Amino acid sequence: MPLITYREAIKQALSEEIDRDENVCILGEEVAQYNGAYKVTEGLWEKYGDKRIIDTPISEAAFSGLAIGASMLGIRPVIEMMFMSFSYVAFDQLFNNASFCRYMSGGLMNVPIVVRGPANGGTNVGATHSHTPENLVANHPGLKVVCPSNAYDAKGLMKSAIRDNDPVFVMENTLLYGEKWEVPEEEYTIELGVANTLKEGLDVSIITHGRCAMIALNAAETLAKEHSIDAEVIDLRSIRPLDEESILHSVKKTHHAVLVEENKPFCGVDAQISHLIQFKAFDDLDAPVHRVSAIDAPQIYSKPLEDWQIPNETRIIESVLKCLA
Amino acid sequence: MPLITYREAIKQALSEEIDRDENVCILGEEVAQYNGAYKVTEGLWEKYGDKRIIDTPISEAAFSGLAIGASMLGIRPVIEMMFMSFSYVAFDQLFNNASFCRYMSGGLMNVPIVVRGPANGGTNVGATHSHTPENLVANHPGLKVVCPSNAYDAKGLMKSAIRDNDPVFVMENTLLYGEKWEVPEEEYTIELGVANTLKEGLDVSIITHGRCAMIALNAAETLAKEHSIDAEVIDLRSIRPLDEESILHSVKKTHHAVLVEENKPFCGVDAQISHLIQFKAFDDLDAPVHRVSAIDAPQIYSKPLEDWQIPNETRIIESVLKCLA
Amino acid sequence: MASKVATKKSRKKTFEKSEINLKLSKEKKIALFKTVVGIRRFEERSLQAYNQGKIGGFLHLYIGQEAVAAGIVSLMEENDHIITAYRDHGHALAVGMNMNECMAELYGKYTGCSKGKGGSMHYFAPDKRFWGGHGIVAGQTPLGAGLAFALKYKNIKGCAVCFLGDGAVNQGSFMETLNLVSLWGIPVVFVIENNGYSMGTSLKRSSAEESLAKRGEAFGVNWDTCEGHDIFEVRHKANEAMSYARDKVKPFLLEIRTYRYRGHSVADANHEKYRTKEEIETYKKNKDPINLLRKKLIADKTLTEALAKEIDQEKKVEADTATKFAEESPYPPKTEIITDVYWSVDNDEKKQLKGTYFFND
Amino acid sequence: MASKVATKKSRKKTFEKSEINLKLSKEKKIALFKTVVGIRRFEERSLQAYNQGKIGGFLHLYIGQEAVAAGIVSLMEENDHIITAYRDHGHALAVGMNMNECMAELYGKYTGCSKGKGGSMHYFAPDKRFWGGHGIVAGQTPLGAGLAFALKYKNIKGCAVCFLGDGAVNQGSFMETLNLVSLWGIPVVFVIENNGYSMGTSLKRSSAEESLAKRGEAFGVNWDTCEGHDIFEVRHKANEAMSYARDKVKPFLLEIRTYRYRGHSVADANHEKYRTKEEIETYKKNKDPINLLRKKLIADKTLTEALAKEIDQEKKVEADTATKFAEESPYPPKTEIITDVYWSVDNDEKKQLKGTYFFND
Ligand SMILES: Cc1ncc(C[n+]2csc(CCOP(=O)(O)OP(=O)(O)O)c2C)c(N)n1
Ligand SMILES: Cc1ncc(C[n+]2csc(CCOP(=O)(O)OP(=O)(O)O)c2C)c(N)n1
Ligand SMILES: [Mg+2]
Ligand SMILES: [Mg+2]
Repeated sequence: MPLITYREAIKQALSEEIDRDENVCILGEEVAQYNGAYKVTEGLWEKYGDKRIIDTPISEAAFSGLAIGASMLGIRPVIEMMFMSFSYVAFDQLFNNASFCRYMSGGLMNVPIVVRGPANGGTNVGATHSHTPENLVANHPGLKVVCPSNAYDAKGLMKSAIRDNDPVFVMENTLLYGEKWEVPEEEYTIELGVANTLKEGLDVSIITHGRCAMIALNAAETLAKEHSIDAEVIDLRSIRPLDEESILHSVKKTHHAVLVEENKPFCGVDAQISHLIQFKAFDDLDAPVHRVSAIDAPQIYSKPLEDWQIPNETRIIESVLKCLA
Repeated sequence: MPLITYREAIKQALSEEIDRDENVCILGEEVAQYNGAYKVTEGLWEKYGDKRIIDTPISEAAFSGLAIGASMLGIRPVIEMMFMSFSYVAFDQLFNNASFCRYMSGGLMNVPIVVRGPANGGTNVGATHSHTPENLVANHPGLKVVCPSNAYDAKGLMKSAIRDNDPVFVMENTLLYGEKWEVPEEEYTIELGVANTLKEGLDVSIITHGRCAMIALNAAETLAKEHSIDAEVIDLRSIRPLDEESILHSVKKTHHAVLVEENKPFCGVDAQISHLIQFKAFDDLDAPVHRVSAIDAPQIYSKPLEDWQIPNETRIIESVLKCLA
Repeated sequence: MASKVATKKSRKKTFEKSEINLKLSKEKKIALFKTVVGIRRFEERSLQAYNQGKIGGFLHLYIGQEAVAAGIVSLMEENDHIITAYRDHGHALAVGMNMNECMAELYGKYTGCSKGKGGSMHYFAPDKRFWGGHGIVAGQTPLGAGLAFALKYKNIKGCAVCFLGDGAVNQGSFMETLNLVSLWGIPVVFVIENNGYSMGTSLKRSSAEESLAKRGEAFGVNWDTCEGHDIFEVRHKANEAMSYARDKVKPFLLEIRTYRYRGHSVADANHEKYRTKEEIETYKKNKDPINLLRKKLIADKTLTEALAKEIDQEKKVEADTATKFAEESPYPPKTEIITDVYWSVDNDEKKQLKGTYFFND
Repeated sequence: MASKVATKKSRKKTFEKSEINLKLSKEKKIALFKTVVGIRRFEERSLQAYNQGKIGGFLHLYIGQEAVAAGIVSLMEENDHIITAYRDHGHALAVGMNMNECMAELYGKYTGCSKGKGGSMHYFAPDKRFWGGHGIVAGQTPLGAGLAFALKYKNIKGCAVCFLGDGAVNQGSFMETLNLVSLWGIPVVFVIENNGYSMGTSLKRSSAEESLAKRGEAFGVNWDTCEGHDIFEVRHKANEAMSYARDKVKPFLLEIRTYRYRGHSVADANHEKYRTKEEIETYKKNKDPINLLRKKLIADKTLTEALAKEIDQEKKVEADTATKFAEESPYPPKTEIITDVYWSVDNDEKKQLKGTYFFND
């Protein structure tokens, strides 16, 4: 299988879906002529032209809303937020209109848009550019959200998201864009709502999503080597819908859960998952569910501090050790 | 003690603080000449005039940001969101600028604004007007949020919020505006971060906030009468800062926790509190933490269905019975 | 009303004689009359139900503005679409939604147009190319642009008409959208229904420049103004705007001066505080769109006094019937709370969908 | 650059001779020169550090635009305030922040102006009435209005100057703010630093109307345009704008045409793709603000070639020293991650604060 970057995998997904369905188009700042701020859409404008790949002014509310309106008539816009942080200036459009129109019409319409872009810290760009709003999305029934941790998932989930008839957010990660994974040449999709067990294990379930899954996997290896702890690592991939079954199945086996994510802790995604586990697997737990999140403050600029603020191997290992203590 | 409405209590707080500090002013849509959409500011414009009570155009982003900028120079604006739902169109100003400016300046400034307005369902106004974004606020370090459940708290917390040097959201409730409680004539404030035990009990801790606290209190009485269950009811009052101590103290006594709120469940405030309890009182729990939230869908318009969608006595009682089963 | 407002010179004085209006058959004119009367009667009947406590929430009445929605919808061609704000009953009835489903929706009944899920502010009829009914001020404006974008994308000749109020022009989403549609050549007509007030705030207290349509110039958007009480003027001006949008594939900004007789919503008990009783009465007397149309149609022999009365009576009965229908209809079952959230859940006939979608304990 | 852009006729041809510029003492003129040179040298040095991998994140260089910040800040009176976007090093140095704290901030060091918490995009110096440094496009514009609002509220004569880019004008928050400040009479001067591009998007691809200042008319805001390479013109025009704001207690919209030599940020490797090399070179050759100022100051005998060189050398050394200072400074301790979040926590000297503020397991 070819080894390709996360960036390339997403681009393939976009390109293949543009080829497959004439209603798929891409809108966003600098996505066309500039090739995308993070080069995810590189070459697409040259290939598909102005109709399918559309540069927008810096008007996130307007072009998000425009995409929603267009989707009601069957267009399937994929909008790029240059950073997911910028969804804050389009919040009403994305979190009210996209999520509720179907419901308020009694099911007479649907909003098949995709909102994609990077949602991560770790690149020392400061508090305003480091939001990970998958928790905010998941809080709004009507929206769906996935967080691919690797190139294979990024491609498969992106294709499913584009084909999905509901609004789907795809949370990418600038730190992963350049990383490579094996991705098959044949067409495939990954269903929303299906977690991926990255490593099986018996002692503790590390449940995680996004880039944290990759860090957790490293941590699990260290745990095995240095602490003889056999951790299972579950990459949720999809936050809403959520693969509860995999979570519960794992916890019932290991009796210990450590949740790892980049969200700020208060009402992060893992607050919900912690509740879920203790609610549905109460008797299976031998210890409280532990969480490793971003340290609870606005994202700090200073690189070494930010690297400590967001989850890292050390903090994950510490948490697992505490959980198993 | 005089019996006054929740609305009147808030108005008294606003009026007393305007008298006390010349930098306190009120901005919002229809707050002045129209007396406020919900009449919370009735009479204040007549009393204090254009300088202190300021009608705005329907430009929430602009006037929220303006308030933040003004607060940096020592003005203490209290901005009314006619509905907290409308904070969505000012999201970036409120959730980025208000929360992070202090941090990004390394503590060189602070943003003493208050954002107040109703955040509730139960009035069949549909999905776009029924948000309860206290979870979104609490997710953002740098912001504070309180949810008064009665007139006494509303006044005391509002005064503290206005005197606070950080941005504080005060989540009110249109269904409470007309309800009466005893409120002393003498000046008082209620510190942020202190919960209120509405009823002591031994069997189960019902932990709640906002109007749900009042419903939970009724439920507790029914539980006592009809099921001989002695429930403790804790009204959090303040979500961030949070009175962890009271929560844990209660759970360690009753060994059972039922959390009640109007938030949508996925990453609602109670997801965080559930995590907290299982994390810090794991061995004290005899049963999983149960939650009663708004049923997980956009807010429905139809009145009887909405009354079922948001927490009500019946659903609380059912949940307590399940938790104790 | 304000004087320093920019107005473009009208080419026609009597709009009945303009081409688009001369085309109207007798039946079409009667249909227009039926529409405006129907809206008025429906609204009055719903107000009664509200006052009886049978419906709650918000009720934003369109009374006084009927000629705007009726006039514009009458111009809609097969590929035109419309969308509006929360004051949406007039537009809904004009596109042909029936009183039963509309009234039942107000009652929160299962037979309502949105099964009782949307309510007064959120009517929808995609089959009639009516895309709501939106509660957040100006929130519908980018959506309206999106409908028109879709037409252009699909190479379909048509336009989208997006209504908004005079207060809504000060939302950023609308202003961003004006630039976007101009830049891209999107065939959307924004119709500002300028009724002089946003809730209790008069236009001059909310907009620094009182000419709202002229704002279009800042974004290179063509604009015009129009009086909203005369349905023939509305049709004339809107026809120009909509034809321009369709033919040139460009946006247009049309400001229509109109008036609401009632408060902002039924809950607005203040509405004689922020404007005088005389202001209201003068408008009613001189500019009531229904009276005006009736007079004109009687003058040109389309209607007789008797026929006009008959139509009025017919619409009253229709509204009463709708009320009865709404009252007798059932509420949605509780299970309906969590349907219509996700297309994929609603269409999961084979029960193959993976993962949990709803998170109730 | 675009031609159909509206320009207001300038009363003066040689702005050196305008009143506000004639007032400049020799020392003041030298100070201006030092400022622009200082900005340039600081930026070049920081670019070097970035390319060496010593600093990361974003680095939006101001090179080419120096005369704008330097000129305007030189007009600030004791009660004036300023605020800008992420391209903020020029403004920071112009208000008198020193290179050490600025460079250390880029390095994320504890000695940085924001203790390493804000970074390149988020410099602040409230003591110098400089309120940031803001990363979200146009997010600073309502804040700027708020600073001016505070002045008016407190009956202080002064103004706030709020900078934004040519791409930022299409954010709703800015357009809402224009209406608000006009309606309320807020003494804020919005300065659009029109460098022709928002990232890789030329002005005509982002704004339907290329005259950005003229948008002010839609909101009744007075406006003017200005060339940004000649610091005397900047001072002349900005002085009119700021005096107007202070004296009339009203907003003003000033569009200044300028140019950035580098990419949007250092990460922008494309910047010779969306514009030609010639375009860049032509500007540098004919309009470099530092060259221009040097020539003028040599012509009027304020400077000699030798003194100009000396100043340049001095600023290079200052930038090098700052780099050394930054490199040798410590990172903040980990405990600093959760300070400066809440005023009340930071000032809880008696440890009486109730409740939990931070929620780490
Ligand atoms: C973003 C937002 N802010 C405030 C409101 C509350 N609100 C509803 S209608 C309205 C007035 C709008 O006036 P206008 O646009 O003139 O329309 P009209 O009601 O006159 O039809 C306000 C303030 C809202 N629904 N959404
Ligand atoms: C709301 C938002 N959208 C997008 C961005 C990403 N971004 C940062 S700067 C920029 C271009 C801004 O251009 P302009 O306003 O002309 O300022 P300049 O960079 O030329 O100084 C963009 C798109 C952002 N920071 N915030
Ligand atoms: Mg109006
Ligand atoms: Mg620019």
